[in-house]
Amino acid sequence: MRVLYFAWVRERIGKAEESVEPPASAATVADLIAWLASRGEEYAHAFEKPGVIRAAIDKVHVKPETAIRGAKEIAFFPPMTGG
Amino acid sequence: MRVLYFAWVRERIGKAEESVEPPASAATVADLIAWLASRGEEYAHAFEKPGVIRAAIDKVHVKPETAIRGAKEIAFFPPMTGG
Amino acid sequence: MSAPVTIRLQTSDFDVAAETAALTRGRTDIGAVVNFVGICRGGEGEGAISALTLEHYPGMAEEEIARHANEALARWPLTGLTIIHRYGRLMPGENIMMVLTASAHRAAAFEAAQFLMDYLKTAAPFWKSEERASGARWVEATREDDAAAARWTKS
Amino acid sequence: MSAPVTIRLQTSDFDVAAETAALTRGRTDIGAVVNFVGICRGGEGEGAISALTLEHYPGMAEEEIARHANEALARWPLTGLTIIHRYGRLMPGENIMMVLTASAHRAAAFEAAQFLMDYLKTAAPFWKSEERASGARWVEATREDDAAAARWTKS
Repeated sequence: MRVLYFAWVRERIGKAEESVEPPASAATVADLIAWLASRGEEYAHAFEKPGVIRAAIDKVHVKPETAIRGAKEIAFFPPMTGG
Repeated sequence: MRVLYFAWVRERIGKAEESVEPPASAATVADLIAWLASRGEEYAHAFEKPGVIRAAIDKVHVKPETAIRGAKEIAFFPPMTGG
Repeated sequence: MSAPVTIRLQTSDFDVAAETAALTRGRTDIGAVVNFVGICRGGEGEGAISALTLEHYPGMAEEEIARHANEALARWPLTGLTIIHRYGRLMPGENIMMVLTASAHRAAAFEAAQFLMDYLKTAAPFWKSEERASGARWVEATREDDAAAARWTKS
Repeated sequence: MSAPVTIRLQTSDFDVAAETAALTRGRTDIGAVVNFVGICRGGEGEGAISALTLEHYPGMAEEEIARHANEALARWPLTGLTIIHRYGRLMPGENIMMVLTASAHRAAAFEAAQFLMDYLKTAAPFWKSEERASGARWVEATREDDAAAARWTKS
């Protein structure tokens, strides 16, 4: 599964993307965030406030409770500030 | 007193402006309209529906009940359609 | 900084890009610019408009627009605004008028532009006559425009 | 007639006049064009911004904006719309993005432009980082922007 990071999530983790193999128990976006946060200090820092992290599966906004099964690309980022 | 006419008020009366000497009994804008309407067929036609006629005294919108005393220039016109 | 106000009534066309540049040049306190351009529509078939003639009350039009420009400056934190209104005979597709508002933030720029447009549509001393195959006819004021203008007087 | 939609993400600046001409050329069914331009503000003193960097999610940004452009076309009788958003590093005074909407009537053009702006501010995958003397800082989303976006989902 390809995971992308943007803005300060990317800066804190120190990379823009990577491939990960989460355990089968990581069923939802929230589960995946919890698993990623356990992978090291930089991840724990990036995901220290899971409530502010937004996610997209295959380029569509999703909620924390959305299932990740079948996802090719999951992106994590702070609230958007375009315009 | 200088009187100006615009749009279809001007077209119906057949002139853009004129000087008039209304009687002292014409105290308000509505009185002046009634007096103008009595001056001939073209005026009667222009002012046949006094309720739709708008007026300005010295370039400021006024109401039918506004006094005309002291006015230098009174304009009559249909509802505005700029923009 | 100052909030320049430009108001022009003219027969010739205008250049939105030049007006925008004049309003924003050398400033870094502007975050939002809103521009509205009103264009002469043509329509199709028998009812097609072949030309539009705009009549105005010289002197009063400038004064009235200036009063409303000042009201917009008082109501919203604008960094400047420009209003240009043409008069005379225009063809379908030609620009009729424009409003340009600038502010630090977009809500002020959008609201002020809408306020000025609603005003210009209902209370600025301009009148439009449309030419069709059947003849010329004065455009009537619409209830929608009156309702749009009324929203700014509610508290 | 068709309602062309143009969406571009680019590092270079844009030309509002050229985009407006492209949207209106050869048509006589357009009565109103609304343009919004977002500009990089600088501010003053110690908190002055020296540069703004815009990051975006390539692919998703285009798709998301296209979805909202189509929603605008479905909600308002537009004759066309253009959205251009820059990314990369910009200086104060530089253009960030623009929305251009065209319609027969002004209410549709104004409302669609505001809808698209509220969307772009809150849900399009862009992020801004501001550089100051004190360092770079990511811009936080504002409650005002969320509230502005929420008004379009009320019935």
